[in-house]
Amino acid sequence: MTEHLPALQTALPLLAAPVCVLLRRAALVRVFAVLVTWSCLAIALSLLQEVLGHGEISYALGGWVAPLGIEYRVDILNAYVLVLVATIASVVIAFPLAGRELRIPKERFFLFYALFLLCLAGLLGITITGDLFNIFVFLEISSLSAYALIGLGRDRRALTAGFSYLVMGTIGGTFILIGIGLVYQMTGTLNIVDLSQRLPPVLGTRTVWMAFAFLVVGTSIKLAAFPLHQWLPNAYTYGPSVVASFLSATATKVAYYVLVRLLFTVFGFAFVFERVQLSALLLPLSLIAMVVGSLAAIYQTNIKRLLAYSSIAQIGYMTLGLSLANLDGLTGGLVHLFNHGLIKGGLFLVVACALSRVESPRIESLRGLGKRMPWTMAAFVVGGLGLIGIPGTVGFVSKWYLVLGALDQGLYFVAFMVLASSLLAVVYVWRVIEVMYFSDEERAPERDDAPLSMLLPTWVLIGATIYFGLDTELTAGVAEQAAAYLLGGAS
Amino acid sequence: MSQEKPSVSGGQADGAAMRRGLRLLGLICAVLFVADFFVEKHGHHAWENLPGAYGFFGLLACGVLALVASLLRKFVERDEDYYD
Amino acid sequence: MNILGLWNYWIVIALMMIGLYILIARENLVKKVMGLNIFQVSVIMFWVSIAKVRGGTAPIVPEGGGDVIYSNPLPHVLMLTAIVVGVATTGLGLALIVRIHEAYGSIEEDQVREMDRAEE
Amino acid sequence: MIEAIPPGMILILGALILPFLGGALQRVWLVLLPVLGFVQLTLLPEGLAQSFEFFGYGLNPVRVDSLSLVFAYVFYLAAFLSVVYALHLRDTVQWVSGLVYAGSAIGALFAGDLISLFVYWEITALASLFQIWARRTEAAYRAGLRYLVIQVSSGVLLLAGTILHFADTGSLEFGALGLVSVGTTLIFLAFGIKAAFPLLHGWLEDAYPEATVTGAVFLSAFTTKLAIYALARGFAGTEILVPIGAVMAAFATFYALIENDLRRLLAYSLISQLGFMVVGIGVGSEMALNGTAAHAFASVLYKGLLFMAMGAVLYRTGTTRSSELGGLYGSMPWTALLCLVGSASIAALPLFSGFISKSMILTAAAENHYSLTYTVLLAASAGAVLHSGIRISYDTFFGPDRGIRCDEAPRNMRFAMGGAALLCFALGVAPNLLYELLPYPVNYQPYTFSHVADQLQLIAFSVAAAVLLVRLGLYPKARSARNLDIDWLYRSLLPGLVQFAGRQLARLKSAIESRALMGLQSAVRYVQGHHAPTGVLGDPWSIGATALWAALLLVAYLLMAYL
Repeated sequence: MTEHLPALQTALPLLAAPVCVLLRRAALVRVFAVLVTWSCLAIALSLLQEVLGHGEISYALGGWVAPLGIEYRVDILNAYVLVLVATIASVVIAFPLAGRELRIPKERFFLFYALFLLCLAGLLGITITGDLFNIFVFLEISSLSAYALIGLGRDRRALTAGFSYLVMGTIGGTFILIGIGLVYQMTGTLNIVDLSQRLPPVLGTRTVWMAFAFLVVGTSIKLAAFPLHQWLPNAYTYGPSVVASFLSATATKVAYYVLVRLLFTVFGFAFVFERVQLSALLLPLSLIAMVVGSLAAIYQTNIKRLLAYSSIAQIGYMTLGLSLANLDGLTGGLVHLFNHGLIKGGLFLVVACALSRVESPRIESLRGLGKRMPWTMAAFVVGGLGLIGIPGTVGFVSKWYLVLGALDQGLYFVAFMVLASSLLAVVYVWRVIEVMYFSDEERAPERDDAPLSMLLPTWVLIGATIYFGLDTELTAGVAEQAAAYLLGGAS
Repeated sequence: MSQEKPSVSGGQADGAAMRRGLRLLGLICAVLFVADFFVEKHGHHAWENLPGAYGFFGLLACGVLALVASLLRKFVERDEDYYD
Repeated sequence: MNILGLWNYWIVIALMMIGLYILIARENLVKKVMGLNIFQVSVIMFWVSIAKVRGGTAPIVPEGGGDVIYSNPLPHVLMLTAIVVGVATTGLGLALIVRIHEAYGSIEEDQVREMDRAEE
Repeated sequence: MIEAIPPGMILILGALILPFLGGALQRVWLVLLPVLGFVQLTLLPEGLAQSFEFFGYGLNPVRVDSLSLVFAYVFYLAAFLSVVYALHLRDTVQWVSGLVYAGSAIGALFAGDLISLFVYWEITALASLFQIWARRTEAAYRAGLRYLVIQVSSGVLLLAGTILHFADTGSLEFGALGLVSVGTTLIFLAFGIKAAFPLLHGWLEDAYPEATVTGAVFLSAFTTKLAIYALARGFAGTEILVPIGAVMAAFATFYALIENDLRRLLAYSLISQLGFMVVGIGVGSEMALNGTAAHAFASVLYKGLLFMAMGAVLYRTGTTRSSELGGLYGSMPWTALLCLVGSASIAALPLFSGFISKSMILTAAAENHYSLTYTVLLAASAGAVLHSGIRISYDTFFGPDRGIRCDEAPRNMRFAMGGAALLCFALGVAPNLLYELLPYPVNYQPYTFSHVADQLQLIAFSVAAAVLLVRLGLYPKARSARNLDIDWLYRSLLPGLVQFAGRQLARLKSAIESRALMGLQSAVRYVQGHHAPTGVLGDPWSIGATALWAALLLVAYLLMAYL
């Protein structure tokens, strides 16, 4: 049984999705979906343990051996991402659905769970597979269900947001498909490990350069890297908060994983950073993303939109880590992948909690909530501190590595920008806190916090941001191993 | 600038008590100055060993400080609600 | 090989540019979906065309084998999946457009954005 | 057991319980906390060190040595007196933030590594902010924001410096640093901001007078002395500090002489006193560092006393403008008397605390041949007699009667002022109480015949000079005005520049529009409104625009590949 864990990792949620549609009863479906997701988490954790203990796992799907068959390959990097995705999914799925945020009635909630499981299957599949075309397929599975999930938002703008996401996501996916085709044309293989051996002799050809450009731009769209992030703000703003929580914590992170995988495993460090000099373009774009995203967040009037723009800035941090192309930088990027997933997932759940009590996600409508919903808002404060990067939270750990990475390259300006954009984060987090705690309310509001069933998942994520801020063994430790593994002897 | 007020000892506040106080101050200064001739000095600078050096230094310093401060005021003084 | 010898690429590129151009320049959401389709089709054609081996035949092994050159079957198979993805995307896109039309009474992107702005 | 709690934590954690207590219990707890903390401090074994691992780096949040201890003692005294002084309030926010502020400042004194120091450093910044905001006026709110920005910048500089320093040396220890690298220079600047170095001092005279009655008392004790401690620890003997300190002592005296708001006058006087300490650190000899510590100790007490007295006046009369006060002696005799003790201390009158500490720094400067500095400091001492010795007391309590009649300060305020005054006097009479706490063995006797005679002369003649100057009309008269200082840069010049730039941009925009240069025009629009929800970068673009960007980026990557 245990040797089939890699296959189960994606097969379980994939098969469970149609079952949800058959079960139909909302309560029943919810329990079922929770169980399935938690099993996925158990599988992911045991895979990580296996990898940490015994090294890489290679699993030939259907018994067809690579490179002809599809190989599932788990190494330390994707085991780590699998754990993140499964963790976030496990927490989010346990969060009670709020009728007022969804456009479907309660008796059709099973559709939400079916979509959610499909999306999860896609994300886990992208991460675990060792086959490029398989990545594309899973990417489309997760993306299609994500478009639909966004479209479930009650606001009619959720529809246009979902549609924009669909068009842009498809452009991205198609770019990736072209890239894969070009690579296949040159090497005749789709297996990642096989590719990494067959590609080096033909790296000089224009076809490979083309493939590289298409793949990077394609994944950049999925990743919402500046300036291709335009689908993200509206999608997260008008989609249901729970969906925003899940997607912000996983979808962009998995895309980041794909980018890392492509750059370091498929094309290789020497090609990407020495011949193409990717950093020359990616580094400035990352810096701009950090500043522009944070600035835009400052001016937003809608808290979900604020968080969405903050995500763009944080994605900038991750790509920055990548473009620094050294051990500390890449560790910072990878560790931020995990840390930002926790923070942003938690913060969107906070918004979901808040929206169970107030009508609108506009920041003004949070006025005085600090007294009315103390636990919810305390969670926001803790998560916000994480975004800023106060020592003791996960945000600090990521930024620490990024700054070290920048200093290691002698890029003092970049290190400065990382710190400066933290200051911007102070401003946008403070804006919300000010409204929540320091607004003059005529009457002291009744205490009316979100139910425990909502607070518990929220605090699991928010608590984790503190826990992993202090105990960095699992996150930074594993990320550093993964970074060292990716860089190989390159740096 | 709106109202002005004589500080430290305005003319109109010169009561008998004030006059007595000032006379006492004068007396103290005189006594200290005279006494200084009989105190053994071991200052770090030569001028410190002169009798009454600290007294005259105080007098001089206060004068210079007040003059420079008045000068500074010409440059930096604005209405009280300047920043509002 | 001269420039024209790569005519399959020229077709692919032309289609791709047409698709992208429609996406960029047309406001009508249905037309955007069509542009997207053309864009996807160009990629599918690209994959299929690179599978062609000069002088090759359909990859069906004749009875008893034989010394035959086949075209590469793998891209065709992969493109079946890609076509399915494309159909699903189109379906979802059109479904969203129907909903957008119900909610806004328009499927012109600029008009929809205008309405959204007014709501802010 | 009680030693295991990091110093200061008693105040911080205890303060967090405060909101849940009610009535008398709350007040008892409030007063009890500094006492408990003080008791814990006396139990701390010197040389104690606590450390723990923080993702691979050993941190050392508690390190006890004599330099930390002397500051910690006076911080606890100040916390106690401030709390008693604030006892009449009905404002839990001020109590909690005040205690957290004091606690984190004390915690910072024991931070053995730069990261722990940074954490405490930022907590002091945030907690102290509420001492200003709690005044709940628009002016206080805005002054608080400016204060916050500068304090947080100090923290950011400290963090940046720490990281660079760590990259250089691989060590996070907070010991002697010296101006040796970019990293330590940044740390130096971070300390310098809080120590109110010239040009970095704007926040102090800007924010302290805007604080609440009790807030100014809290503020006067901790932030700047913490910076002095940090400088003494990290940069003792750094020569550049001598001129910096001398300039501080001098220019602040000028400003103090012409200031009308008496709490702002005290803020300047505080900067001037800090100048003495900075000189002491710069001189760096054992005597100088002892003097710095001693003077910090004494100045926390007498400066706190003066701020308390002015706070009491503000509390009762609603103003501290010199031009509106006078003749309050009849209404507030106790406050007047205790204020005189503070004035005597700052004027360094023999038998009061300033006399036994200030002269240590002066002597050290002279012994190390800083003659010019010595002269400047001496002049600043004479100036202190003028502005803090005479003017504060005279203008408020004894000057021409303005007809203000009010009650004496509340009992708790009188009690706190009495305590501070008693300490000022006790230190002056029995300097050995303080000398035994100092980091180095003290070989100094303030009560020599010549020293007392010199000091008495200086004071008496300064007073006489004041009288003469007034008679001659040369003394800067008190009048309602605002004196510009460095904060003008960011309160007036910067907003002005931004406005100017905005106007220029707008003009540029119209000029360009008229020429119909589409590209440039959109660039200007881009710069202008870009990030707002209606702006280009704050509002998602249409699908087409993003698709275009994707294509452009693709071209960029392709070009990179071919180039």
